[in-house]
Amino acid sequence: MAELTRDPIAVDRLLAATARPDCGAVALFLGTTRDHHDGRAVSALAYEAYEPMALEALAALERQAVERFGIATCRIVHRLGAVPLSEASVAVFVAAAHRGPAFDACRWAMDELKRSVPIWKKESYASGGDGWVEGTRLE
Amino acid sequence: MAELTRDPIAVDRLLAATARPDCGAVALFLGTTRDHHDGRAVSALAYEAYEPMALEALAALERQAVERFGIATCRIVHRLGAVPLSEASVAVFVAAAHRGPAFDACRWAMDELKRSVPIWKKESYASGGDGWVEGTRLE
Amino acid sequence: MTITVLLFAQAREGAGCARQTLELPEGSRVSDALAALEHAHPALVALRSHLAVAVDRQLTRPDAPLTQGAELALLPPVSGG
Amino acid sequence: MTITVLLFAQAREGAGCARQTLELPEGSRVSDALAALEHAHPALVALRSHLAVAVDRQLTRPDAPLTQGAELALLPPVSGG
Repeated sequence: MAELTRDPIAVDRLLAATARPDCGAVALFLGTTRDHHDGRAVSALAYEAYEPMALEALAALERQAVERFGIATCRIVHRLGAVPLSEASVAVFVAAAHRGPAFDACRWAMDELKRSVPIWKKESYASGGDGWVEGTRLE
Repeated sequence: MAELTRDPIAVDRLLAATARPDCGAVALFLGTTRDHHDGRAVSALAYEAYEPMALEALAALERQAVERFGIATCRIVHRLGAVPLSEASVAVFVAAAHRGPAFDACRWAMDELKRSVPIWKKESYASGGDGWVEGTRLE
Repeated sequence: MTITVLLFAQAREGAGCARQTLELPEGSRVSDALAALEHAHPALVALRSHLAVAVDRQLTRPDAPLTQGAELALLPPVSGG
Repeated sequence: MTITVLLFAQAREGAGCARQTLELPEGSRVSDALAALEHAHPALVALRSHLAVAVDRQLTRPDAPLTQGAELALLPPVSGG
């Protein structure tokens, strides 16, 4: 179940929900907010989304990851609004029988997420000002 | 800091310790105990280790992962003793500036762990009896 | 017909609004809506080549027809993750 | 000389003990210790070709010399993870 949230991502709860007794592998990726980007000090980050379309796109990625890699489950959570530095802005959870497909699916889902989901990131700079992060045109 | 523990792996605490404000990516792999193996129903798992040598080997993997992949941190925790089904027997945490090296390092560390660390897994079968899992000769 | 327009990120900031309704003649296409929006919000012109457009949450080409009540979204290059 | 032997997993179960001390003549090598252990615990013979051996936590070859107080470990194929 794809999820958009304005609260901190509840990694522990979601990991527990991802683990399954028939699976030997859980891969998790967390994208965390960084204090620098392209050489500039970043003081804050915020995300906005076209929420219903983003949710549909994330749910489609979850389904495609299961079909493509033969994994048991894929679950994606993206945070919206202000995200403090070092906190997770996105989490991809994958459970699978074996670790190879778990890693492959987790990585694929993150790569796809960055180019196919209507979410936008804005950085505020320590030196003042802010800017939208250069992105990828939806296709 | 590599760790061997007889308690459940404290994933949340370790994730928090792994995240760094200069890193945008955290990859985590959890090996979880499965309820079947080679077609047999498994009712319980237990691990034993040559503890001081295993700790040295895990610490060496952490250092090598940092050097090989240019990541910020790698932290490996392996559980010993009885591990209930669905719980994590091993966890590899990686933080890096970018996700590619984070995934690569996490996967490499798990692959190496399976063949270079003196830890042994014993399965108990639902149908009775038990057995050591076929492993890899140390070299 | 009346359609709803949703604007995000740079498009929202450039236009100074996140959501507006637009009255268009029957038979209008996506490109007609974009032209009307650029007329109302000249800041959108510079963004045009970067925008993707969705109608009712589906990515759409400029020559796609619009219908009464459609939800048109202007989507700058995405940067989630 | 006296060395300490640690046995793990199948080696521990085959020998029926996890740790024992072994008295060996001066100049003994790893292979001599293994022969003495197999003599005391015949179940170890079947494992021999599968075992790795460490002396003081370093993987070692059978012809390596032993010294007083060494810690010799019998390591069946590993299966962590």
